[in-house]
Amino acid sequence: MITATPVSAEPTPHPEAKAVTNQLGMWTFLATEILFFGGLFVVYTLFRLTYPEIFRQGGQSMDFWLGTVNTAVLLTSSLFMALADRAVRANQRALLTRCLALTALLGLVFLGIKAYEYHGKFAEHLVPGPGFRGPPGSGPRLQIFYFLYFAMTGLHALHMLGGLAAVGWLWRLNAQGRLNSGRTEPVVIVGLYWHFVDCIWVFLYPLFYLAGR
Amino acid sequence: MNTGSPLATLATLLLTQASTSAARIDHAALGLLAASAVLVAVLAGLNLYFVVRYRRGSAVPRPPSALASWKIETLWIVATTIGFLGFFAWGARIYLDVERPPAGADEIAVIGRQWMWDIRQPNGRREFNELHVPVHTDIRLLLTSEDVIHSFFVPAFRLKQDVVPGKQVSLWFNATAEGAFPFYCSEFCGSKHANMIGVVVAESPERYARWLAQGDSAPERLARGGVLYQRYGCSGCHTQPSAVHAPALAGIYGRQIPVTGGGFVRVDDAYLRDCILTPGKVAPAGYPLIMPAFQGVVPEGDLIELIAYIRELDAGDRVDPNPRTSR
Amino acid sequence: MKPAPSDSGSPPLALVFSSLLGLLALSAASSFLPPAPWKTAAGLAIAAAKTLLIALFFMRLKYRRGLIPIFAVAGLFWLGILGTLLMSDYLTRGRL
Amino acid sequence: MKATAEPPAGDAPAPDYLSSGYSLRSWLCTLDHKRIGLLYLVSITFFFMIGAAAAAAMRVALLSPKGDLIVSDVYNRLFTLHGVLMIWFFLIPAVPNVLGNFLLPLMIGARDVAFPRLNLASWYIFMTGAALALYAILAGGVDTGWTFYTPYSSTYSNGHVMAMAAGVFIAGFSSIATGLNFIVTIHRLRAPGLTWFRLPLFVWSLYSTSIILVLATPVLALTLFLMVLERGFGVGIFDPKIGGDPLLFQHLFWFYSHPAVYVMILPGMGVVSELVACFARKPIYGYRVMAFAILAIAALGFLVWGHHMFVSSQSIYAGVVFSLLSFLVSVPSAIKVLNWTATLHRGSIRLDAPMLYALGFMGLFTVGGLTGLFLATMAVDVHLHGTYFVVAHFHYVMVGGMVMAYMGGMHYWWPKISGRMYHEWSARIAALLIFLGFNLTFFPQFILGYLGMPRRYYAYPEEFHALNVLSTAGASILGLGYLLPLIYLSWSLCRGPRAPANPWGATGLEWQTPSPPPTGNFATTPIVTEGPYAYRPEEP
Repeated sequence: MITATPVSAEPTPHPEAKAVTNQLGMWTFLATEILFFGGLFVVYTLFRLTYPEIFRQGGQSMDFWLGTVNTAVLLTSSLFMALADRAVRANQRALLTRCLALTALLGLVFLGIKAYEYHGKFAEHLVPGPGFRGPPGSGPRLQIFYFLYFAMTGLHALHMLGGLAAVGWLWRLNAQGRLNSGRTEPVVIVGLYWHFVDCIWVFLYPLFYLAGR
Repeated sequence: MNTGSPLATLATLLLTQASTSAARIDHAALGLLAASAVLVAVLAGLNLYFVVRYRRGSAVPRPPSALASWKIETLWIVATTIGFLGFFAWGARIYLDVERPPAGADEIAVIGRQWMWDIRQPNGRREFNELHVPVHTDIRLLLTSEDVIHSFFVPAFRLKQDVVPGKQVSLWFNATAEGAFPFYCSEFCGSKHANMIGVVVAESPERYARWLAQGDSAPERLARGGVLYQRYGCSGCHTQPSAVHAPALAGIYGRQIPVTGGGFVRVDDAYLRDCILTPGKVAPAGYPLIMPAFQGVVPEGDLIELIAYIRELDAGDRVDPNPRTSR
Repeated sequence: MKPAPSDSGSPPLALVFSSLLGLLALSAASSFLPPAPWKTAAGLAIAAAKTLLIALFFMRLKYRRGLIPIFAVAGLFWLGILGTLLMSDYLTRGRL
Repeated sequence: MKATAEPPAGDAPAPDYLSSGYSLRSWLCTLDHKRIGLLYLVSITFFFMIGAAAAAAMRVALLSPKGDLIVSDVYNRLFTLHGVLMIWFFLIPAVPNVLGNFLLPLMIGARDVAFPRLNLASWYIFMTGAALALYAILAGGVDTGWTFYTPYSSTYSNGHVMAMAAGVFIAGFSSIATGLNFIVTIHRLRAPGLTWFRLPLFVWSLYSTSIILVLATPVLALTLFLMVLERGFGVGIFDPKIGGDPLLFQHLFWFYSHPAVYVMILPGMGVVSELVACFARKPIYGYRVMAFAILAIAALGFLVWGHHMFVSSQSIYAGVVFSLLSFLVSVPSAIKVLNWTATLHRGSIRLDAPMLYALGFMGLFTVGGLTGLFLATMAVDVHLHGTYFVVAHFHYVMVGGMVMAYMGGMHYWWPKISGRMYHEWSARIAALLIFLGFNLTFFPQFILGYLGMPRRYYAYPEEFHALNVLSTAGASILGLGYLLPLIYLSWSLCRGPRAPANPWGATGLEWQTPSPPPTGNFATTPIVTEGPYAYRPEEP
């Protein structure tokens, strides 16, 4: 059945084959993430079809401009991530440093704006639970909207934190001189993740910030 | 009832059949049991035979099989599929009958709460963990829960329905035998789940009527619904003529009505329930949203009676709504 | 499966980025129109278009062959199963 | 049968993986898939014993119908503990993470899995989840049942639901990491010549299992996250008080948990295929159909979750669809049973202990599968749902199926794992004890269920007494059956005779390398020239 032919004592896989393996791993992980966030989107759809009025009411309390600016911030961060990917393949390490810094900076700006929004919701007693005070005329059901808002944007923000940690790791690798055109994989992998988290937000934006308009 | 059939007799030996559904469900189960027994016997027999005959070292010939493998594979894929689809159809047919309540059944309200069953007869007689029903009469239970999910399970009727908080569901049966049949809570509901049990007392219609009359003489359910309709102030706005612009409820049940934001909704138990507890979710078109929410104000027991009352208001030209949607 | 050796024929990232910003502006602008049922659908369609741009050019899915695109779509397919069968319950039983 | 000889005397033999280091660090920081498999083995055996102790306590309590041996709150915590530990900390990791981790690279001729660091991380994630679950148990326990149904879990239960759910949530990521690793490994690291249709069925089953793990587990994570958030906020989308729907929790939960049942049984089917082929010395009958059946079960398994909700007040029309799909998923399962039987035909059969387990699996899984049809038949499920019939059915599939296969696999690959042989007759006796004890424990529960005894009852009406006593009697035999292997396998570890590379004369790459295998698995990369199961029954 098996012929044991001595190919080489220590088979070293081709670097390109290893790259495909790594990317396949990352895409499998992203499929997992699609189900994770996607389940929430399904739940959102269900409730929006069931109680359309709470999404009108709730959507009106969202800060349209903060949401729009945040979307632009995140899209720009994705651009710099893509540029970082290009820079490392072209072996431009100084450019890579700048791109990574801008990506992380924009990620932090996004989280800052998000925190400001959360703070506003806390101050207005719009957090679901016993302390919830909806606008006049709204019923207890409005809490479902805010529950979904906090669950979905909160999970997204957690993913952003993970992404920032990953970018920090890239920064360190780069500072140690371990990223170059011969070793681009870490940038590609982190980039896939960063862009994916960006895509999630692209959907959260119309679902929450444009719901009441 | 199928008491004549030998299969049914066999099932009776195991467990009393006390409802019209019980025998049909037992038939399906016995059909499955028979098919399973044959399959297990054949497979176990073949395995044992092969293990003995083809044991290592036995000198039987082992020529390669002449029959193409794909023929056999196709054969048993087709055979199992057809067999399984048959059982699917059998079970689904009975299920649809069991789940769809017949028209004109007597209605008894059942409220589950940790850890007791609170039951209200049509005439308002209230009992706990006991359910009196007349035999040979269609009975529809209106079930709801005040806290967690319970499940109302009568083994002798072969019937079960989860009782879910926040919605009203129904379960119908027609008892065929007199006697006392235990019922259980069969969805885990906390510490005393195992104590949430009771007895269905099925008796002749005459004895049932006598029993019903003995109780505290609460008014009929509809009359009580009418009292509640006044007490919660519904009549102030919803009985025409009224100074307030509110939809008239007489004859509204079962109709398709236009709602704000476009579209139509059929007025059924679930919709009325929504409108009482949280008005404005899907409000009738053309009326200002001035009604207060009754969430937490009307207890479940009153709610069932209120809805029953509204349902019967001016039943003259009413269309019977599809009862399936309200299960 | 192998990454294409070169993606020199690809549009410059700046073009992709400005399309993304353009779509965002379109989405934001549409919200100033009077309420209409199609606006939700339009918002989601724009979001899908943005996602497609990001996936194809930023995530370089356009230059991948073989398994990776399949893996990328598999998650969406399974999500469709969840959504379809879940809705099959809710859409045939009336309201919650 | 062609066993590759030990490396020629001239070469310095590579040290085997067990003797490549003895320090604690060499185990806890290892990247070797074989050592990680053993880390899992030790952990899940520990959780199995706790779960089994809880089961034993429950069986003892049920000796009395009045519930006077164990009070209700303790009993409720026991069955929750039993369910959570057995499902997430034993059954799901058992075959994939122990046998799969150990064997997958060996079977495909690879030096390790694709991501060895992720593999080790997966064990640490698993242990973190387990630590949280154990904390929840020790701090006072959880009484929701392993299904965590809302609103009981989110509002009414006063147990440590959040810690327990967090433990399961975290353990889920370990499953995802393992599944991801296996999928990429099977795609990328197969030996030259090892095409898809030359893969052993065990590898096929691991592949299908991994797909389920990767695509279903995130939905469990999401569901538990929402439930815990609801417990934290005090309201949520499963809460009927604000218009939420408790049934939505059940939908999301079973979207994971029904496919998870296939995570528990598919690898067992893979193991049994290996055992039957080896001990009947015949190629698996209908190999391709078997491979497709495994894939079909994994795919269709995602479409049937609603059969857990026939009486939950979900739409009856959705129920009909789910019932139909449930019957369809049983077709490939039936095909597998029939093909194993056909494999025995004209074989050359030896009843070594692994084969006894495999035959036991075939019988018990058949009963478990057929009783599953009772539950897929909607009208019959209306009566049987939530009764002991479900408990019996589930245990026939999980214990009668999965655990039997796991035990069979452990015995079959024990020489490869430990490098030692076990005592054959002790193993045969244990297999028979487990088979008998199992049937005595769980068959009466089918009858109990049909008579109407609901599950999760610490006290029950008098008429169920006799059958419960019978069940407890069976459980004591079953317990003894599980203790025996612990004893003789431990003995074998120290005193057993050395195992040759291929004690069963089996085909398969894992038998082409010494027992126990060297750290890098193969001295040279094997090249595969034939399909699996190249057995010939005519040869003795």
